[in-house]
Amino acid sequence: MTELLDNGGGSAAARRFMAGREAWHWAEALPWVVAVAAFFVFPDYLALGTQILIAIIFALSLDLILGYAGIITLGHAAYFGAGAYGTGMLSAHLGWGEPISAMLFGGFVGGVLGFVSGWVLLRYHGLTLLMLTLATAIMLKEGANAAEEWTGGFDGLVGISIWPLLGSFEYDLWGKTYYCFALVVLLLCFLAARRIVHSAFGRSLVGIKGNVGRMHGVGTPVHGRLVAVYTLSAAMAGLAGGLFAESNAYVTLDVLSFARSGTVLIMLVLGGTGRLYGAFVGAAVYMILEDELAKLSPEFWEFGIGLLLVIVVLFFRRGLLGSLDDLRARSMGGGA
Amino acid sequence: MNYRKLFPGIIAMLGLAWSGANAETVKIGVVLPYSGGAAQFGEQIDRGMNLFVSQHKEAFGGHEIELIKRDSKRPGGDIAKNAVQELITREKVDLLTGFVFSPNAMASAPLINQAKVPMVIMNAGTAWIPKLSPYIARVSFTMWHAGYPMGGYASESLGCKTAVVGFTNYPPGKDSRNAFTTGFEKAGGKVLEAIPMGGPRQVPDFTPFFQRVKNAKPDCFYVFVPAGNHAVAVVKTYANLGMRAAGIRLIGPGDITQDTKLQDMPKEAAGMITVHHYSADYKTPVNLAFVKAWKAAYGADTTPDFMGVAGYDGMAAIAHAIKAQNGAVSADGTIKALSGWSYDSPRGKITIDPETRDIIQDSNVHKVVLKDGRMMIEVIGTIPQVKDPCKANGIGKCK
Amino acid sequence: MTAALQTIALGKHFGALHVTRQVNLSLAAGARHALIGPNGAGKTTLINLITGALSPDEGQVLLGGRDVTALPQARRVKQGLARTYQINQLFSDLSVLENVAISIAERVGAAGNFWRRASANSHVIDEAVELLARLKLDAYALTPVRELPYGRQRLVEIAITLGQKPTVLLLDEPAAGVPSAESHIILDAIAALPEQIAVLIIEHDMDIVFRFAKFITVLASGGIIAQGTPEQIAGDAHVRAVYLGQGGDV
Amino acid sequence: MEQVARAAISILFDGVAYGMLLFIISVGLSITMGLMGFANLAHGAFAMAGGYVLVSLMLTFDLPFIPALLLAAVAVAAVSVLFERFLYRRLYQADELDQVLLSIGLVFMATAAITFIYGPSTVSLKVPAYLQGQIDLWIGLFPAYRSFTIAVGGLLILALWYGFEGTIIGVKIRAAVDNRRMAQSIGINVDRLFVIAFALGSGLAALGGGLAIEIIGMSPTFSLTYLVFFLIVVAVGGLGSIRGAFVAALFLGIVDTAGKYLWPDGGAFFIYAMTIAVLLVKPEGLFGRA
Repeated sequence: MTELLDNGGGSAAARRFMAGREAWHWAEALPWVVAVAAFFVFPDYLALGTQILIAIIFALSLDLILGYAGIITLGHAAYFGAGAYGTGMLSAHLGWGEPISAMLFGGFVGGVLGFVSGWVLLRYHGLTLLMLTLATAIMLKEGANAAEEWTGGFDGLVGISIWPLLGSFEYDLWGKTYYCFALVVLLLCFLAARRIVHSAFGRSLVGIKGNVGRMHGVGTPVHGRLVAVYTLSAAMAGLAGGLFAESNAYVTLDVLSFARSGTVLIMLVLGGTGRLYGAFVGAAVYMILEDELAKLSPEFWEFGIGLLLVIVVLFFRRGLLGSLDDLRARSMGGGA
Repeated sequence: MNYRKLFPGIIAMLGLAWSGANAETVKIGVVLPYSGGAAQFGEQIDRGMNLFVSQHKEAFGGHEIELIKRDSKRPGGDIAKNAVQELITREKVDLLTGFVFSPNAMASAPLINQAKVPMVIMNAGTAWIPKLSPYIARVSFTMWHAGYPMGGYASESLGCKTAVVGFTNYPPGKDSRNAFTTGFEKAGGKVLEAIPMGGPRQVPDFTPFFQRVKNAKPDCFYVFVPAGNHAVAVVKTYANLGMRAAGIRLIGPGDITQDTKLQDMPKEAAGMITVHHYSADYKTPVNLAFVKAWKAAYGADTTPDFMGVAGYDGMAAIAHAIKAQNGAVSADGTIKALSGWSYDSPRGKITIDPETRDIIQDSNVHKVVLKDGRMMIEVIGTIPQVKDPCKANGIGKCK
Repeated sequence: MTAALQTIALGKHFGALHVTRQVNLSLAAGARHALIGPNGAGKTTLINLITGALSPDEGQVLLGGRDVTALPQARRVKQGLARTYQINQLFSDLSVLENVAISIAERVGAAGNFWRRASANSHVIDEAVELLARLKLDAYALTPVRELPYGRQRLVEIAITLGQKPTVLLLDEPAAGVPSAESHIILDAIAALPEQIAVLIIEHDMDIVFRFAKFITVLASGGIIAQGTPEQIAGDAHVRAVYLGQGGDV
Repeated sequence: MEQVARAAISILFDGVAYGMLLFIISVGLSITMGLMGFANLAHGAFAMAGGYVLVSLMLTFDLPFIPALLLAAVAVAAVSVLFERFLYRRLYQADELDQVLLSIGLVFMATAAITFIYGPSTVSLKVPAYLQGQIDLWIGLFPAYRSFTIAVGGLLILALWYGFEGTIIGVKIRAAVDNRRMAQSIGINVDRLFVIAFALGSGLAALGGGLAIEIIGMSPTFSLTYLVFFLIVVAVGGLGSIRGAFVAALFLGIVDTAGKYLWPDGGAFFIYAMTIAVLLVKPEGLFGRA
């Protein structure tokens, strides 16, 4: 490898190396194959499937800030919820139910909120940031509870009526339409996220996460960069929220809850942070397990989830995907 | 086991020819909170349902039932709605029941409209819920069954001229506030203030709210809190602040004197007046038998409360509907069977109002008394066969 | 001619402790200026004040004649002020190439673009490759930094700052921790720095200082106690007293 | 005028009582987070364990209230040592996220286990007659149980103050909070300090959990429900600062009580607004080190 850059061939090799970092691996097709196959194999599980896809988008948005920029938050539901209420209120109060634009509006609301709150909050870090994000999300929830005329308060926002997708695909009980819709949205969000993390911008985020002092030293406008990625992430969370509102045709204060912020964090860390696909694995494993355990023993599903988390932390420290990597590296290292 | 899954189709075809000679298996989706803070309600209703099934196998007209239970967890709507969607599409249930929290029932209403699956509500008491779908029938109560008569009773019989309302700040709480205020002011009383006392998820420290009431000195203090954990805290705070000595009477719907919570309350609970449709201490033969069976099934230290009874009665209603349709359960058929259905429940006579699909039942005035070291409910008055006053008077969303 | 870097009466205190007092420095373009002084003299604090990591309580910092005292660190970098760190501040999981590319992308403004692939910024990559070749790091370009020997890591530290194309370069003990067998790498690199850059070097190793510096400032207790050519400083009795008093490493 | 005075007194009294409770439970969390850098979200589970052990001791073994309360605290402290040795210790050097995940996992398991053993309802207990109703404190009648809570909190803060200022072990703990590496290098057995601090924190939490039954109720979801409040006390007070935790807890108790009394429609709004305000101005908390 050391000779690669000799003799003027250096630039080409370097470019190949950089491009290699972004290259697609065959395994990356797996989740999509699974998702498409699930549509045909488990037609009765599409409602759950839709919720999983939405959770993946949400977890993916968190990965952008947590996994790449190192921003730890316990209030990410604020943006999910803002998106959900944005989309829901657009339909319930203004009568606009076109699903794609309404969802985009949810993303817009999430993004704006992310920009404003990020501008203030991202000057802090550590426990302080954790508490600030948490308190902000809860305040938002209290606000939504108080603004009952607009949000429906504790009752939830009823009267959301979503038009057929692209004018022809109705919402159906089996959730076919929304499963497909959510899958397409997820694909687009994923491509965007992948593009972002492999841009020079994304590299600078990794730099900020790894060594913020040095980034100041090379002239990075750190705060601005963090606000930018936070806004992107909040917008993506808002999209997920909008999709959630549409697929349920109902929004309650729950979308803003601490539990939702916590759960998405758990999902992501479970799958593995900073690798995009961690969101896929974490959200799917968590939700399927929750669904199955709840059926086995509705009263005590929590115990199983708790045990899983403890085991993951003790034995699979870098999340499920990270541990898979380690395992592969070890077996390959053994051979070399 | 597997062959049973293959057969329903064949059996159904045979059923066409044989019409009725066959036993059908009716699938019933049960959506209740089985985890989290509300799991105690799920447990009560679940026990009530099971008790009925074990006692009255014959009531189902020879048909088998299969209960498919799903955890609705929180009152957030989304989880319940997903559970309902899954029960309809994956499990293909014929009928839905359960529903402790109003938002969960509300969120699920559009689905049952679309799928035409009937829903028998066993708790969720926000008055206007049956307006959301023609396939909803309710065997529990509305907030107005207790709050409205309580208002009249407080003014006329307890001699309260002024009252303060303290309520948990969510739809049933506001519903109850409106019910009491309407009843009380119609009878000539004056509500000085209505104080929201935090949300339903967690029991707040009531002291600051009650201090405020103590300093306002009303004759009556009407409190609505969600059934369960809140009630004991309410009475304890009332006792600790010495409000009885200050001449303030604590009244409310039966949620604050829930049977399962009575024994945890301090002695100041004695003398509280509430209006409700059930207590385990009712001395009717039907109820005595019911409580006896309950204790035999679940232990001597357990007590059924109004949720347990709703589970029991709800199952009775479902059994009736199944029998009436001979196992072939449809939404329209179920509602038709339940319209006007009457039952001799542990709480007294109940009827499903054919007009509103809501329940008609007695509202009883309860007084808490201390007997042999046990808190007991004594019935000191009855307002017979109350139709939901919210819909009867066409108030707000009940119009 | 305006100085590339100038400080005017710079001062900083933490409570009653004055860590920097009345520091007047001036570096012309192409200067080779050393800042020496015993431990605790306030050298690193001074660097932090100049770069903007700390803000001074009094005085000014001028870059190319412009007052930058109120500007945050990143903006000063954009105006041509770069620094290395006494303890390596590298992105140790990334390759040498990427370490340098992050810096260059930042300078040319590519890092603000979240849609363009990093590998498509060919001018950034080309420049990085060329820079690494200049510092004889090209053989390590694709190696993760943490696998490099320490001396080479110090070199990466310098490479990152050169990616900024600075007009003023602050080297904070560039040879600190480098085993003597490798120190020539650093010395060569410093000797090969582009001529027009004004360089301020903080160093304990007097060999390096005297080999490299054309002008020396001596700092003690936060204040300047002597300034002059290497010969003048070497002959300064006061400086000797300070160093010998410290048992320092002259 | 008398009305206003009466309102002010009751707000202050109830606020202080609530604050004391928050302090007793949260102070251990502040120590563990400050000393060990461990984000232990399961701290409330130890409080919850204390509450349930107390109930069991009183109902099953018929112990009187105060001995049962103390015994519960000691028992939980002892058990917490096992957790520290076998679980927490393995993660002291780990990423905060892993710590969060582990402790949340423990919270879930604790919630499920408690539900399994005690059922999902709130538990309650019969406090002795002398703690019921009102007592005369010369300047007026006050709720007896809350007066007791304030007294316990007061005693604890004195004991902790003495323990940390006046004993060797306290000095060591403070030194280790300040600078762990330094403490280690001058020969302090940091490892053992961790066990002691963890057990102390858990024991205090258990004591607070026992006291909480009568004031804010106890159910299997306790540890998750009140987690946010404990974290607020720690963050607002400043990591590892006992004085900070005390001031923050009283502050939050009084603000929350005043908010409910004066502006019941505001809900929990006040407490979060104040938290945000404090942290924006003092990111390290009131008594935290920058």
